[in-house]
Amino acid sequence: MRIGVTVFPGSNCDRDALHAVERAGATPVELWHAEAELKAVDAVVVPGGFSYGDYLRPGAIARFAKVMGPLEEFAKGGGPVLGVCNGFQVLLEAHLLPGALLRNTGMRFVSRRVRTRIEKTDTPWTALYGEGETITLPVAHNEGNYYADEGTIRELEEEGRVVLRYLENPNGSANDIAGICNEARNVVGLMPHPERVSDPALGSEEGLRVFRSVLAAAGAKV
Amino acid sequence: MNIQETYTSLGLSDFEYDRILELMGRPPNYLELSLFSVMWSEHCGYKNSRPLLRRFPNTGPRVLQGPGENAGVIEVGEGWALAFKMESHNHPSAVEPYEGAATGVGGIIRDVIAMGARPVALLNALRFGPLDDERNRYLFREVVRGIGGYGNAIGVPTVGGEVEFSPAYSGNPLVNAMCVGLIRADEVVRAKAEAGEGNLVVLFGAKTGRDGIHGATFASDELTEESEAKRSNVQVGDPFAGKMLIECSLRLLERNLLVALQDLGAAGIASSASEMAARGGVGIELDAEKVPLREEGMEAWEVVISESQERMLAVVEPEKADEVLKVCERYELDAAVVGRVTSHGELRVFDNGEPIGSVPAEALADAPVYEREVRRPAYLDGAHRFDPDALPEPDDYNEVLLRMLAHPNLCSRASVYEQYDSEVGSDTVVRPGADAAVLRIKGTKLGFAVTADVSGRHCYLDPRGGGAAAVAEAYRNLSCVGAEPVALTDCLNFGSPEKPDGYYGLSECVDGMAEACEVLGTPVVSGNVSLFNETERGAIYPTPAVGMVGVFEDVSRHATPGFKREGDMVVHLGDYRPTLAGSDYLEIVHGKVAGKPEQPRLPREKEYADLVKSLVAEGIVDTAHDVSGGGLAVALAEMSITGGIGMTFDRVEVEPMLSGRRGDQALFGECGGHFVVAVPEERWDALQEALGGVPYDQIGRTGGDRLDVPGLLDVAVDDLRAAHERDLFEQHAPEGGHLG
Amino acid sequence: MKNALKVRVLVRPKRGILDPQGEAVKRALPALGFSGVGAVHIGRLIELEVESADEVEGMCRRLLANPTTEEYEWEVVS
Amino acid sequence: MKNALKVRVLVRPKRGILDPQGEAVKRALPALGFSGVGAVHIGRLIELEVESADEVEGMCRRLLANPTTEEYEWEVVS
Ligand SMILES: Nc1ncnc2c1ncn2[C@@H]1O[C@H](COP(=O)(O)OP(=O)(O)O)[C@@H](O)[C@H]1O
Ligand SMILES: [Mg+2]
Repeated sequence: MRIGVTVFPGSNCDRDALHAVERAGATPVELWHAEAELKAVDAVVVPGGFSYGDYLRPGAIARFAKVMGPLEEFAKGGGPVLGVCNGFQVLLEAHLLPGALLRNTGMRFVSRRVRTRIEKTDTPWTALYGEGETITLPVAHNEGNYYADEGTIRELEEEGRVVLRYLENPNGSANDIAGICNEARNVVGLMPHPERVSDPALGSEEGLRVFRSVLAAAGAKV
Repeated sequence: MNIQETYTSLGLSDFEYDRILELMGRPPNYLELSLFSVMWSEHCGYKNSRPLLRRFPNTGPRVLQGPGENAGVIEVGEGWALAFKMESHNHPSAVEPYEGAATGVGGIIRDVIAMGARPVALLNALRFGPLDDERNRYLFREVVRGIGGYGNAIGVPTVGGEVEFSPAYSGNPLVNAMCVGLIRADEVVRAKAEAGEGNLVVLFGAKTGRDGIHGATFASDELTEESEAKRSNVQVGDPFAGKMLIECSLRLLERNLLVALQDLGAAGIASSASEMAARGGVGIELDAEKVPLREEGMEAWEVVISESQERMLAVVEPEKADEVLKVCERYELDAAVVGRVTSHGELRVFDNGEPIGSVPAEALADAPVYEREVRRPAYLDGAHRFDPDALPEPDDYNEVLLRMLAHPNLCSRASVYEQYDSEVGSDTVVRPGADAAVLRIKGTKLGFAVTADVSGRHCYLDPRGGGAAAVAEAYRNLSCVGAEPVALTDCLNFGSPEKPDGYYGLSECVDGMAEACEVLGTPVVSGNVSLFNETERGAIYPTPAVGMVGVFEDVSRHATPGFKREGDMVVHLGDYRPTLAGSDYLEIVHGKVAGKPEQPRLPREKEYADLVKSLVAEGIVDTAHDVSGGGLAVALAEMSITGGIGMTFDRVEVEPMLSGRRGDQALFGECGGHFVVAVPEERWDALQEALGGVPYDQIGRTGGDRLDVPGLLDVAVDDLRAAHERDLFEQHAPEGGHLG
Repeated sequence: MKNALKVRVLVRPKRGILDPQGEAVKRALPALGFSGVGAVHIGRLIELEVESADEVEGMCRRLLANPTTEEYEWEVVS
Repeated sequence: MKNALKVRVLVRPKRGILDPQGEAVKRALPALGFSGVGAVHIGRLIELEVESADEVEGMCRRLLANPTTEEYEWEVVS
């Protein structure tokens, strides 16, 4: 299986994501922002970082990058797409997911480990977790405060589209939302960084199943 | 302005001007004078510190590159090497803290890139005035935000540092940034314009504007009311461009397109070009009009000394120039051929073909050297006459410990380092909060550890001992996580060298550091000097900052300070000769900075630290902490708090430790050279055997939820934590300037 | 650019949307001795030079403001 | 607040000071299909309700703008 990782100017977790993909047992493929092609990948990770410096708004400029055209098609066609941190912001700006990420209520960048709960396992990115399972994940962001209008939040909750929830909310997110998926459930955005806890050498492998899940999902389909 | 006013305003002395006349054989024009002004400033030319720096040992079996290049380089193993350096950005941060700190980080990153290394870790050492003052709070908050703002965006983890507060730094904060880069040992790039004549000089990165013109001279002056007026010099960092510059530089090197690479720092293109020329023994000609500009109407002299950030200068073979420009385009950076390497040995600047300045590169690189007068300051005798026994002994040690743990100098630094991304890169094995940060090298079992340590108060009370103590503390911190300390970089933050008692502090500190480096076997491979850290109120403490790097053969064998299990045996090892002289306790509880701290016993420091390191490396110990600020009680409290497990002293052990000592001395006295480790009972025999002849005491056991030293202390771990986990930005309403 | 128009775009948080920055400023003002301040809102000021104003509306909608959380207005200032 | 004045403060990078945000947006625009855009500058819009306009100048100087790198202007809008 080939998993692509987009690289925008200013992405900085791209190498980490490629490493995690490799550890999960898939073939990592770099997707350069200026090339409008997905190189026949089976899934795409939009990694964290500060695409275009986070200038204007995080993700606002990156969503117009050339690679985003085919990526949007891929997502709409049901291809598994994961946005992590800045990648989540990009997917929101591209309207592949609803809502927005506002400045943290504490007005500071937060980098720490937080306990979270896996709420839904019926997405290609969470299939290998147990529903209700608690995992500890790193967060590192300035704008991770999830916001959507009341109707949207209600819809997300009712349709079971809140995929990951903070047990220790680090940023003021509505309903402690740490991650959501689209209606078709193939596009997932997460604020915490599973790729940073995907290697036992760093003391935790709790995030690796995110990448293994998409492999397993593909295996089941083939 | 007459000529004397001109060179004086550029920071040059009469003596220096005469020397320039002699070297040039004619009067210099304004551009040439500007070049001398920046290249002969302390920041670039080390004119007051060069003879002192020669005292540092700088060779060793793992040293691949000592001082003199953009960064020092040491060998790790399996062909891997680390490039690292520390640098100050004190003055810019005093004027504009956010951008000053941010550009400090950007600048040190580029030094590491210039060696061809990928930046993989950042650290910082910070000093501010006390937080009860609004301006100090503002500087602290914005400096931390600036460090994070740059480091987080650029994707290099900030893994460690140091921060303390003292009135000695009010108005003159210290902002020292350190960067470590990873590189293949056989791919180290040197900033020499070698391969001589005919090669081209390429500038790439951000466009050039009027940023920080004469910033280097500014950094070498005392801070006065007037420097407020020089504010238009502030440089603004662009981490986004910085990130592109990292990736672009590494790509150019990987594709073997460059002959030499040099970052642009103080005095911009002119300074970088003259350094490259001097190192390579060649000349360089620059065409000012070829430089991509951000602003209109810039004069040629402004163009070549502008300090716009996020730029690099490379020497390129002519046939590869097009390819270089193409790579830069891929990363959306401006790039242009702005000059060529020649054999005439001069740095020559042209403006549309007209020569507008020409100076021998050697002359610029050869700043005059001053041996300053040394006089032992009078305050030392007074400070040393202090008698700790004259202090009243507290009657409630619980309360004293809680107060100390909550003090800004001893409380948790989490509110600082949680603003830094410490994990990006996925190599951080031990995150901030331990004695040193630990990182792995992907694809190997190898790793390295880094720490930054500073000893301002100690140096104030005893410059020589304090200099040695900073090096020794760094050595201990690395040993505690299980790394073999290898080499260090330093940043010497001092007052004016023109004042004989100020120069005494500098000279003595350097001697103390040099001696410790000799004994501990950790050479100095790079560094930076920041003098004239004075305000109208006087000089800062003599404050050398040490950034030390150590290596692991097997990074999975490392230790952290937190207690890990109930029932572990807690062992104190090393020297125990606690003194209150110069201690945190004395300053926090009694408001005194006085006494003569214990002299470090360097050979023993080494023996004990090496032992701790090997205990960790052999897998006997996974819990270790050195005893430093706040003494034994604070060290144990930190181990309890981070581990979430209490500890009880054995009654029989307390007696000998106390013998003839007051409770405060035993609990809070400081001396260096000692450690606390914890092991499960089944490894107790192995530990005793490994300890050999080293002095040690099994002082108690982990367990429960209290820290209990019978007769002296008995506090719940939760209370310790509540005191310790204090947010240093509590009153963090943005007071004054910049919303962020 | 010849004959450029200067356009000013103001982007502000939509009514009812959390504005942590505005809140922080509001809290800071009394500490600095400024009383009598009510609501504070912080947004973005964008100044552009354009050849024609035709595309400004599109730029605002698609790029300069986020319709989920922000509203905008723009005018040609010279 | 009764009888509040609405004040609008515009804060922008000082002339000559690098404006990385503006630069990045300007560079990105053509790729997004917006051509014919010259200089772009990005600053802050601050809207406040105050009882009197007397203190606005002080607020700008001390908190709302960073005098080292930014310039500001303000007006009462209603
Ligand atoms: N300015 C800072 N930036 C990042 N980390 C910091 C900073 N100051 C302190 N730390 C981290 O907090 C921990 C405790 O620091 P310190 O008390 O100085 O340790 P030690 O006494 O072992 O040198 C260390 O892990 C250190 O790296
Ligand atoms: Mg320590």
